[in-house]
Amino acid sequence: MNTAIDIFTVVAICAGAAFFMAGSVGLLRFPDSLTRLHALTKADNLGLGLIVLGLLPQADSLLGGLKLVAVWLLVQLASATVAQLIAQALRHRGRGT
Amino acid sequence: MNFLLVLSLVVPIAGALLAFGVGGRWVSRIALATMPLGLAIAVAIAAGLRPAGGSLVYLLGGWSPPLGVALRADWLSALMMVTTAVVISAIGLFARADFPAGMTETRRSFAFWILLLAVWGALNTVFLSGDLFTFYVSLELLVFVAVPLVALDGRAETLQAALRYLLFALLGSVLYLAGTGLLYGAYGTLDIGVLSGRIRGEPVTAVAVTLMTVGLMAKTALFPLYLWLPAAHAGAPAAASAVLSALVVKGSFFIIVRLWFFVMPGLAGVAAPQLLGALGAGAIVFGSLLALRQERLKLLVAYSTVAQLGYLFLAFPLALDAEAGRLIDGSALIAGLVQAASHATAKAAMFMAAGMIYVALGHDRIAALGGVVRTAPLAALVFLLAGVALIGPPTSGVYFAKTLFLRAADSTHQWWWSLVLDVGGVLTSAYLVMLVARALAPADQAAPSMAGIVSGQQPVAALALVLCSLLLGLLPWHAWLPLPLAVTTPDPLSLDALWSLVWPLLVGMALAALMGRRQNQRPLRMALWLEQADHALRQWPAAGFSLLGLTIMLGVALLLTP
Amino acid sequence: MSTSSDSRAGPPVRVAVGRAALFLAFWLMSAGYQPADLPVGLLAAAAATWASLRLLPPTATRLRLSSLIMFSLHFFRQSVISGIEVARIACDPRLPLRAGFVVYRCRLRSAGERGVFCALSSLLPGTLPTGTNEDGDLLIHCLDVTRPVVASLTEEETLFTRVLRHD
Amino acid sequence: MSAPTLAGLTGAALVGLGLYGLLVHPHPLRKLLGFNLLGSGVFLLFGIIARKGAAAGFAADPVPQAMVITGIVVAFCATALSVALLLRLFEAGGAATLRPDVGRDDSD
Amino acid sequence: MTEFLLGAAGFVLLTVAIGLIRVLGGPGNVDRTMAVQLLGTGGIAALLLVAAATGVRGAEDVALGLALLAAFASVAFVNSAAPEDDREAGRANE
Amino acid sequence: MSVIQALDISLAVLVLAVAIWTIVSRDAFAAVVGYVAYGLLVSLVWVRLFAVDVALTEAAIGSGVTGVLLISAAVRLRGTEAAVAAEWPGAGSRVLAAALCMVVTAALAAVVLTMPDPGATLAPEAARHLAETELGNPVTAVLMAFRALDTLLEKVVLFLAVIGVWSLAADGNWGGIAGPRRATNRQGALAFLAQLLPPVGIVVAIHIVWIGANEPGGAFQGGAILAAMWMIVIMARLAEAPAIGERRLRLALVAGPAVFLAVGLMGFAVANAFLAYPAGLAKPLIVFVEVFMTLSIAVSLPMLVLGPPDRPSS
Repeated sequence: MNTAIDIFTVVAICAGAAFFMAGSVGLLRFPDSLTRLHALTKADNLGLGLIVLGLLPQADSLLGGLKLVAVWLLVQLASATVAQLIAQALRHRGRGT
Repeated sequence: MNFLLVLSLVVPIAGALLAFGVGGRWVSRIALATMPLGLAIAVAIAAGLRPAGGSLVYLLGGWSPPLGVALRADWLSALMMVTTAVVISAIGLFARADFPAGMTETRRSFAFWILLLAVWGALNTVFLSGDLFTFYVSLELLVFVAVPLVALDGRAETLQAALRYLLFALLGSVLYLAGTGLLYGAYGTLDIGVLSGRIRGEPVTAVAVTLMTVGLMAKTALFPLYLWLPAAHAGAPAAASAVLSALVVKGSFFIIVRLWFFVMPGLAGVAAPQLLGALGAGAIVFGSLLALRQERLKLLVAYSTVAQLGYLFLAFPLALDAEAGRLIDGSALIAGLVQAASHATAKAAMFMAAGMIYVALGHDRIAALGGVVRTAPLAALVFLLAGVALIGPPTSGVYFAKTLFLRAADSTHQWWWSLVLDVGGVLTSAYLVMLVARALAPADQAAPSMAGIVSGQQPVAALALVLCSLLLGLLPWHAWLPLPLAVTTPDPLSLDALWSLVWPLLVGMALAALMGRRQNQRPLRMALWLEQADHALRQWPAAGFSLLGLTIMLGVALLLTP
Repeated sequence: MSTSSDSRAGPPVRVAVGRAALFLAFWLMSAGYQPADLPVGLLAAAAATWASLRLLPPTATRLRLSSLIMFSLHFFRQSVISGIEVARIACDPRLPLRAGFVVYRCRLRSAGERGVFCALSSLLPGTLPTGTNEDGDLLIHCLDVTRPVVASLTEEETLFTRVLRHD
Repeated sequence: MSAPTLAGLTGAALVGLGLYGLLVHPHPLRKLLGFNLLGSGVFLLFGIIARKGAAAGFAADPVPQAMVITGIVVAFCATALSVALLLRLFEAGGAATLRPDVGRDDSD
Repeated sequence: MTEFLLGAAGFVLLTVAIGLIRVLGGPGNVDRTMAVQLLGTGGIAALLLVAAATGVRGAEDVALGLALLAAFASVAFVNSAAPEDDREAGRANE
Repeated sequence: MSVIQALDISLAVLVLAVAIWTIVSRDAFAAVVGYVAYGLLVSLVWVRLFAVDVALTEAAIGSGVTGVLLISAAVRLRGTEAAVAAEWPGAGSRVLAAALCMVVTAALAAVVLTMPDPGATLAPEAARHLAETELGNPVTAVLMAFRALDTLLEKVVLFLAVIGVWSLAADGNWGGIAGPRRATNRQGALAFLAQLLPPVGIVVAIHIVWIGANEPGGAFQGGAILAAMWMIVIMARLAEAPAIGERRLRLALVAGPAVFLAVGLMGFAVANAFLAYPAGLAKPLIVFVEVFMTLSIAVSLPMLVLGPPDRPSS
């Protein structure tokens, strides 16, 4: 049972880390700011989500695990907003204002 | 009795909080009402010291050090607290006209009165604290009071002066904090009493004390780290300048004294106190000569502060007992603190006088001071008396301090410091003589139309302070301070005493004629060179190098101490 | 801020209770459950509800729970799929980017609903709302304009509209 | 090398770095950043002291930690006051320079 | 397991560092603002992993705090860099 | 080398790299962003040092609120860097300065390396007296009981900083308002965030203040989060900052230090010492004081960030 849980954790966290890497690769390779913004906000969010998912079974209690979910939800809200704000700012800049 | 220690911090701070909460016209009323109370507390502590055996201790929250924080009062605290209370009360009286309680709340009055109370609380914390970290917090309190005071007028140049001051003072605080941390890490306590029992001459102590001392020197504006002082002190409103020059810089000086004399008296070695004394000597000579070269009265007074701060640091080499290898908190230290008290009262009065002259003439250009004796006779008189008090006639605190210094130089065989003291006296006389000459000159223009009217209370407040400074030497110090019996106050009317007053004046006159700014004459090459050096030292790069260089010199001096 | 809520007779109690329950749940999530702490949790929920009602005055919109679950499932599935998509593009040696803007005519009219929808679609990989154009249509930036972006957005909007119920 | 020692060395390096920034950079805002780095380095020195003082069941000595918290608050206040002054100086004088005698009003 | 979690934390930090190099370089301030966002998400991930590995009590609260403030810096940037016409519009509305 | 050492080293390298970027980058804004990133990383370092209270403070203040302050300043000061370029000291001076700074660093590094392990500590003392404070978190016990004077004075520093910032106002704006005006339309992503996040932030902040008695957390960290939430609301133009002449604001600003002072003075009467708490009431009193301190902090920080009032109140 414990091994199964550990394997789940390892797999989920590895997947999460892979998304973080993909995000950074995107940041390096994508040609312009808007596309880089995609890489930044999407891949990293998914990465964090998977890491939280992997850590859930390692938490002491159910509520302890839910706290991690709360963290993830807040990051989601933040990056949803920031993505739009930065995209708008970029569009303004594109128009030369 | 001991609870008075707490009250001396709490009363001004509570006053500041209350004034802020109530606001409006009540701000100045609350501040003024706090003053007699604070003065009474300070006097009561000073009076209660001797019966209590020379020191009072209060354990905050009932927690004893090293875990808890203690307040301690001894003669140093009492001397500085009474001085502070007197100066603040006088400034309060003086400032009523400049910062009136109008029907509607105004920015300047609101800020000034609250800051005045806060500076009092902060200084009392400095004087009473027995804990290195509490020192840090109170140092920061002083910064947060002093900087808004500098910027109170809101002109671009005072804003800049305030920003320079803030950044440099913050640097000083952080260096001090770093040293505090290292001492805690090495000895597990921040309490001065406990620490002095544990501290040893290790490299970590040398590094910590170096950082702390240099940080505090930057805050005290000890030469050559004075880049912020002239503009800041000269740019503030008169009452604020008086606070800054008389009191705020003394706070950080006091902490250096606590650190060197009470935390590590046996670890100072020979070289480090000499270095501090040398910086003091440099301040005296450099600051005074530059005061001679100023065109504005307030700047002259500010440079005079740079010079006068130098005297305080002569206490370090002169207090060193070479045989015992430790700093003795005896007559040399007393001299340093009495000098601080005399300077506080005289300099506050001097800034007040400069402020009144500015109001009366509509400017403070030294070249155009002619006729001030008629336009603002009282202000001119106060200025003259304050200058005399700084030179030190036989009844004054400065004279008393100088006598103690000279005796200490004699008994420790360090003749060169007596030379510095004499030179300092001559230079101080020189700029006073120059000012008197200007003031007595006939007015070269019709009475200026911009002139304002000086309120009646203001000269009274300033005069009271000057008299304090002039008569400080007559106080029965022996009854109160741990002075060796051999030291006696000299007879103020003896021929020796008179001569010691007259000869610096005579030499000063000659020097004033030589060095001062004269119309239609080419300045001396040395004067120009001085001004260039001053200009460089007031820039960040040179000040930065001085700071780093001093850190390394002091560090080496302390590390090499056996 | 008070003006907008003053015009109403008072916030509907149901909304307040619903939000308070949500905030209490969040308290339990972040603080854990300890009976002694519960009064503080209730206080926190009350304070949060007060702030929430001032910042976001209740509207007549209600949520349908069953549709919300449906939508969430769709949303998570979609975000994983498109997350992989972004990752694939980033790591593909040929970098198959065909980035560009797509104009999307949003049927949601209320500002709040639109905000939620924009936030959700900005979380979905591949699409990024960058504001509105002169006609009030959403300008969506896409990593790959050749994909059926508008169609999938329409589907999401439909699912999203089902969650909302207007009284 | 243990984590506290490493943090301490980082702190020492930050002190030097911050000192350099504060003393050499001419722009006040950059000086302020230097000050913040300097302060942060000093706090990290407190951090290693706290961690090396772990005892009595505490993972770190609470006294230095409390001092750091106080220090962070004070550093923030200082930063806020500096920024306010700097912005006012910029508004009033049109420049953000610390060099004295620039734009000085020599008449009355 | 501890070693694995720490390794994962290190890996996430490393990838974040790589991304940081890219966005801090600009070209514009908007790009640089992304760096904060990048480090917000990655830092929280690393923090959670380290906390789970070393068992530091209360680290989740730090993560919660960071998550709450994750958008803060970007909001400040957008707010202060908002074009002047926006402010004028605000004034006209009064 | 173990994994954790590798992690610590890479964290230290990253912290230093971002710090160096902050100092050397040409552009002030880039430097500021570097500093915000630095603050985030440093709070990770604090977690590694098992100083979670500090990590929370650093996260909220060091990178959060300071970040906002500096970013706004950098945007407003854009273009002023070229003007001071002439004030750079010459290359020789810079090298010399760097060398001198390195001497300071070397001295500190030597001290760090020779520091005994385990070092001097007051942890056993604190542990012995912790029960008397009725708290579980030793850091809060130090802040609120053992070294309460410092905390009280620190709150006075905060209060004075607010006065200092306000005192920079133009005379005509005294009593007025700072910060952006309230907008009439509440649309856009920013308004969306400002409507959803603050209530959640309130819950978290209260949690952190409350838990601070026993676990990492406390008044300052909670107050800073509340302050951040309020600032988001102001920045999103959902509300205006209060006028500085407003009585309620003034009372909220002094509430923390004033209540602390009052409770401290009460100690004279009921516990035989200033800043002492009577047995059995220590924890409730400390929490009581913390509530007001949280309020003051939550109000002070936005006042500091918004700067002096720049328009009269209507």
